[in-house]
Amino acid sequence: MIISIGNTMAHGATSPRPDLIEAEMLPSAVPVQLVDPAGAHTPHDTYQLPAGDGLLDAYRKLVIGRRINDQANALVRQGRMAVYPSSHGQEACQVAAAVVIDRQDWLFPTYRDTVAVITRGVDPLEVLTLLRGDWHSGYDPLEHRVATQATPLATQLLHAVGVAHAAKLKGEDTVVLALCGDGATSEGDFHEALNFAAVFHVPVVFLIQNNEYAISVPLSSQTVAPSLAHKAIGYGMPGERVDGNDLAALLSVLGVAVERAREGGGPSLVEAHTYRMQAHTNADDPSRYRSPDDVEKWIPKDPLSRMRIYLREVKLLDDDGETRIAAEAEEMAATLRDGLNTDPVVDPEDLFNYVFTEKTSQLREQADLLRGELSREQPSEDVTP
Amino acid sequence: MIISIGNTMAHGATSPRPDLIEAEMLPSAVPVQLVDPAGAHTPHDTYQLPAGDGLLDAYRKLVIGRRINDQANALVRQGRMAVYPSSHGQEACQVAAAVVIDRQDWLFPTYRDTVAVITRGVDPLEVLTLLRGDWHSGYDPLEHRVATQATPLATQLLHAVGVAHAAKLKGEDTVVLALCGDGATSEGDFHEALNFAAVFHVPVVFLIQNNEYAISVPLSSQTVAPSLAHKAIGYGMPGERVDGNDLAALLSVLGVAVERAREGGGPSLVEAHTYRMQAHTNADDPSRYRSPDDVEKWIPKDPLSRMRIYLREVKLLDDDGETRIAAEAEEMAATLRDGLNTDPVVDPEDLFNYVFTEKTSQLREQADLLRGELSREQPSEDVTP
Amino acid sequence: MTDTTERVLDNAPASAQPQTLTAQPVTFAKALNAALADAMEADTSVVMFGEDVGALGGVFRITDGLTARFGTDRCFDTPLAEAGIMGMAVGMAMNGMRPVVEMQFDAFAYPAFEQVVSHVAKMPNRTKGKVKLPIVIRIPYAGGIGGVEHHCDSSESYYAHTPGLTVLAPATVRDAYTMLREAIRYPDPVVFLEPKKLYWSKEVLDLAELRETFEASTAAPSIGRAVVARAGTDATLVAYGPSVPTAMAAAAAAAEEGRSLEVIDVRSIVPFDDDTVCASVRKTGRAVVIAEAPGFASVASEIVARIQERCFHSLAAPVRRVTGFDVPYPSPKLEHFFLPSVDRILDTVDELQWEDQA
Amino acid sequence: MTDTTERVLDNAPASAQPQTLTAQPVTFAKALNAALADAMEADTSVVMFGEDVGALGGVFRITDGLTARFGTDRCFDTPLAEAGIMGMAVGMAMNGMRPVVEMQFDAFAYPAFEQVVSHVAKMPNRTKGKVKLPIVIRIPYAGGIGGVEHHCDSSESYYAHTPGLTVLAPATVRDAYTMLREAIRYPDPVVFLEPKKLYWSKEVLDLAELRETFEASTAAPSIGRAVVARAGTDATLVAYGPSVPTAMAAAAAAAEEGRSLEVIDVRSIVPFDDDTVCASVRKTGRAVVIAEAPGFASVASEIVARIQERCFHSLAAPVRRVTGFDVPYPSPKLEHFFLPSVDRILDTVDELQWEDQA
Ligand SMILES: Cc1ncc(C[n+]2csc(CCOP(=O)(O)OP(=O)(O)O)c2C)c(N)n1
Ligand SMILES: Cc1ncc(C[n+]2csc(CCOP(=O)(O)OP(=O)(O)O)c2C)c(N)n1
Ligand SMILES: [Mg+2]
Ligand SMILES: [Mg+2]
Repeated sequence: MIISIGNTMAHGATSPRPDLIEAEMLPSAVPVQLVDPAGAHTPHDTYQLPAGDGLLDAYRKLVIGRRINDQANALVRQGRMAVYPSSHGQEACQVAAAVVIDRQDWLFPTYRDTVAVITRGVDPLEVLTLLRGDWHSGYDPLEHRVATQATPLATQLLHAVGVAHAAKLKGEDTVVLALCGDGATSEGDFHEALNFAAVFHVPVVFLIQNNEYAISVPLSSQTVAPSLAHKAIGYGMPGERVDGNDLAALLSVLGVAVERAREGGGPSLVEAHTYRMQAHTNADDPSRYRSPDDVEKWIPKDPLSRMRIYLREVKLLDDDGETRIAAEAEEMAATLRDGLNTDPVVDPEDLFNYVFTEKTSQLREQADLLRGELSREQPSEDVTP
Repeated sequence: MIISIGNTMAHGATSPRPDLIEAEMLPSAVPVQLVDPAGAHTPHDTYQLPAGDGLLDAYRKLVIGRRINDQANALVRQGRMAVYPSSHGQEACQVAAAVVIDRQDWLFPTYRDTVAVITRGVDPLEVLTLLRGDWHSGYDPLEHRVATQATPLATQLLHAVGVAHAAKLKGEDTVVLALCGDGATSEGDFHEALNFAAVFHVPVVFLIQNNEYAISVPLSSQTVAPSLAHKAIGYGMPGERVDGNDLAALLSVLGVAVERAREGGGPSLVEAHTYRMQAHTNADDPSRYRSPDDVEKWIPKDPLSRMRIYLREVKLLDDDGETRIAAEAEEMAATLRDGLNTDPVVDPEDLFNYVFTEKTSQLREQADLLRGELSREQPSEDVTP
Repeated sequence: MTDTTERVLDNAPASAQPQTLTAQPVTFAKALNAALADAMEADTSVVMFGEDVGALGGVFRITDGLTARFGTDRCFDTPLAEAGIMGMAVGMAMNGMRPVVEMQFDAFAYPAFEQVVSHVAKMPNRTKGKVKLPIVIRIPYAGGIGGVEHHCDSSESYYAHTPGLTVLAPATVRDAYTMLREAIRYPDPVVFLEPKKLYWSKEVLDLAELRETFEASTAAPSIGRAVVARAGTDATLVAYGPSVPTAMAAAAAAAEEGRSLEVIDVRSIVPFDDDTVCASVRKTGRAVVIAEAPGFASVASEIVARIQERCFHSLAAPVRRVTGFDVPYPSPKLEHFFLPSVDRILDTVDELQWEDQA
Repeated sequence: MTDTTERVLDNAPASAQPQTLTAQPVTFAKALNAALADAMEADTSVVMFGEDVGALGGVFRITDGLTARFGTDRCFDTPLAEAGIMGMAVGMAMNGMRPVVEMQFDAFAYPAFEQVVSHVAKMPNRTKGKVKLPIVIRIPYAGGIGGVEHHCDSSESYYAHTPGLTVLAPATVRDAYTMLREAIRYPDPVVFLEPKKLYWSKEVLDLAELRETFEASTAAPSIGRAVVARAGTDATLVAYGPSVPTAMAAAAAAAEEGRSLEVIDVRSIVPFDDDTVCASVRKTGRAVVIAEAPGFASVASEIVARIQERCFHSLAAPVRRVTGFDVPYPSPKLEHFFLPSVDRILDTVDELQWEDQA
């Protein structure tokens, strides 16, 4: 993939050098890797290792991210959350997505990207409001420039394009990083989002976390394309593929894509090859569709271990550093535990407060009805049979 | 484009020869052409000229197709049809789509593909029922293996995949040729249809008639991809581009694609480069968005003239033949005129007869209401202000 | 189109059914699963597909075991695209199959809305019946399960408003089995709404007997027919799907207070059984319509409108509604304030002007 | 979010408007076009996009001249994808713009249904008002224009049933202008239904004066407010959008026969103006609700239900409906049998039990 892509693409029958255009947009033959599973640096023609301090800081966030996943899983088991879609094993994608963008940029996460949102700096308890079940979203998207975590698949990619297009019209220096899963690439909205982004030439980086499963459905039932990154050329944007368990490669590849977007080079598509190590959510039973052996194969490719080895190798990390990072991770876990072990106070009137800026007379009547019921009696816990 | 494509595509990180796979799926650098606008044969590495008699027969249909377009336009001007989306200039695509498939195959046309449907052998007057306005479709799709002409863009492509998948499950020898426009490629359903076709490896040939406009919107606002055929690789199917005004090239390229599908080689995508010479429909005013000059540039590329010159050159066509074909075309025009100059008899009860196999009690009541009204009085022609 | 009934009778070796032989507690989910299996056994043109319906057996396990038993040609996973699923179903039905598709949750059927409204609902009419679409769209439906956003919508009103769709919502385990089989055998497209919160409800049933009874007849006794789920004299509760058990509980509670409420289980939203509903209301003179969906412009509105149009002079009080509020479906911690409850139904019954008017 | 009203007042140089200065015949289409232009002039965050809205000016020419006047950043064509248009509008609104999007015809808004129902309608609620979505979804609406299939649907019930959407349907040229401007200034998403068959209807109006009146006030006088379009005493006709002129014609015809019908133009389907409708029905004691959409589970059902709930003791007869039949919208040659007609309305009024009951 050549890094700088012009604004205007030659068209159809008259394109003078289709071979060149193709070379620019097709992904590299194998996913970009900079640090291999054993923790060794594997040099690459196009992509450089990020600077050491940045890498160390990202590693710290990786460790905290893993701890968030583990703690959240535990809280679900304890009944403190309604559901948790774990990103265990995908933390490198989560962290990279959050750190490659700047304050003025936007992140568009899915339900699985809790770690990315927390890494971006949003209050963890506000983030978990959704999955705890007290409201549909707990943080202020505008304050953090982090959209609500999207459940309807691929729909958020279009919102990302809209935010970017508005930014472009307003002359803002804003890049939008939009996340989705491999399964979501099959949805019509994925197609429309990539096409809109390319046609309007807006600063969006689409990052597919290809974790090989959409609930129970493996990638091979989702697509027979050479790779998901090969979809990019069909929209006229560059596609790239990267080892999704290699934090260094992710930072580098996404960094280039974000830079291109920021400089007016338009959107691009990055496919990160990773793996969903755990169940889809706590409600899922993966034994029905994959064997523990399949999962085990990915353990050696874990994003944490390889980065830890590499950082120790190059002396950016020592025992002290590890202890400090572990303590920070424990602190985060404690925050989650403390916050979620307190029952949230919910106000039934909130049902009516935000549907419209001003309550309609219909909603006023309905709120009155509920208020009347509640004033007559404590609502029974078990109102439906 | 290499013609035989294996059933299973190597996947993601492990694909051994991505360059080979890419070469198989990317379209040729320029649209395939076999007869140039001046009527000269332009030899091609991969595609051969169809046999002479087939070409002559297709030319005959081309001339009749042009006559259908002209006559239908006239009938709209005379108020005998509600609307007509003309395919003037695109007749080579229309004819090729209809003749490359066999009796047991299926055709999925759009609103613009009236000529293709008639060429396929469906009664012209039944075809024009829709556009005349007496019912939403006039022919039996099952009898002719021609789907209803689709208006909601790209939706029919999924139906085509379904028909093909059922055929495959039933072990039928059936290929499905599905048509859409360049604009329709932007719809989510286009994406889902191509992906489903590829994943289920079904015998569908998708033919995009890229006539450079979607009503007023030019191709450049629709996509910035190198070509629409470049979308194919993102689904893991071969893409090809062809001169859409070159009947010979269309027959050859589509013939190969149909053959591949028939032999279990799976779906493919063909983009035909053509041009919408007339207004989108009679209701349109193209002067608002393109200049007559743009249109004029395409006159020399007309599909009829080049084929006529070529056929005369190679002595497949002479004055006699031309006269005979012209007479046939006039006959078709007369059929259209005669049929459409008679007012259709419509039965108001039909409103209720086909919503369900058996009328619900609700529909029986509503039918009674209308019957009562009609028995009390002739319905006034002007029932709404 | 081939005669389904005939096919059903031809190909149904009852002994091939690995299934309960005597009455035992059966869940709603199991009844649906059995109905699918029996339908696939009886008619080889029945195919089941959707997201995660293969190896996983569906997120609610309704398709559990179907792929293992019938193979991947008959029950299979699709790429993740609902319009794709629905559009493919249209094509497969055009080519002689009887597709049963699963939309994973109500709100995830919305991407298929154009396919449903513009094609599934209209194709038979458009072709004057030449192309029938015997498609069943199964939708795990409504709330009450503590699901997060987008997992608890009630979408029946969208479909019921769309001419050409038959819309069914069973409320009992027996109906779950029989109505799904009817739907699959039906010549027209059916939106089949499965109340999620009832998936784990149980009835003592003999599934084998149910199957035999169903297969011995060619009728569709539930489509277009409501049932009196509980007889009563003072007022009528009209409900369907997830609201039926709530209505039954309310009637039981009212009985303790000496008020006799009749409960109508609508079952078939389209076609709607005016006769059964009106007979009840003409008898009782009072009615409350109960549904989980927001009330505005809903099926509940329709039922109220129909009752007052047809039973006006029998009514002692306005027909009232207990429905979801006109707000987005709430988060788990708030949903019990939203859902029609026994108390809210009883309050509403109390307001039906039982005293003489001043 | 910024205060729109302020912005509107700040940036509106009335003299910059190339527009009629005195009263003259103005079409509904022209009024909408002027409203868009004035709104874009008044507030630079208003952007207009959709299919063919640029150079062509929209297939109905409602956006005629906007690109020429405001540039392609402010009014532009998108690729052909309705979910794309709607989803992009959501994002642009999140980032401070006020998108006005055009769906080319009712039925071509269905591909955007998931975006509308799951995001446009829910985002403000989901974020407790932190993210407002001041989006206007313009939909050329309903039939009566001899359009072929898919070009004449009436889709208001789908939207009205969806909590979080404000649904407006103007019926007069004056309302076309004022209500579109209100919708654009409104903080919440609005589905703005433009009756196709009224596009070429005319009223004598001074658009400049309308603009000044609108811009001088910050109120939204039409949203949530019905109007009495014609006063009467014997029965109430409740209508909106394309059915209002039909209702007016019916009232005029009834007057000749000595019957005085009041006509309510609902205008704002959500929020619904119970007060105006109920005041009328309490006065007349009889009501007919008129709408083009199929009646089942529709806005008309809702209006009937509300009237009988609230005005039960004032009613001398059941509330009746004249709506489209529960069939797919017919082809041009059949549509006049389907559409509510003056005769059908008058027949229905006649059935409102004017004689003493036996
Ligand atoms: C439109 C839509 N359809 C179905 C679902 C139900 N669903 C939730 S997650 C999921 C799988 C998504 O897979 P993928 O995109 O690969 O993301 P992952 O869960 O692996 O992160 C499905 C089918 C949904 N949320 N939205
Ligand atoms: C879903 C949908 N959106 C919008 C339309 C309105 N419409 C009809 S034809 C057309 C342009 C289609 O362009 P293209 O696909 O290039 O086909 P062409 O008309 O050029 O043959 C549009 C926008 C439609 N029919 N369906
Ligand atoms: Mg995945
Ligand atoms: Mg076109």
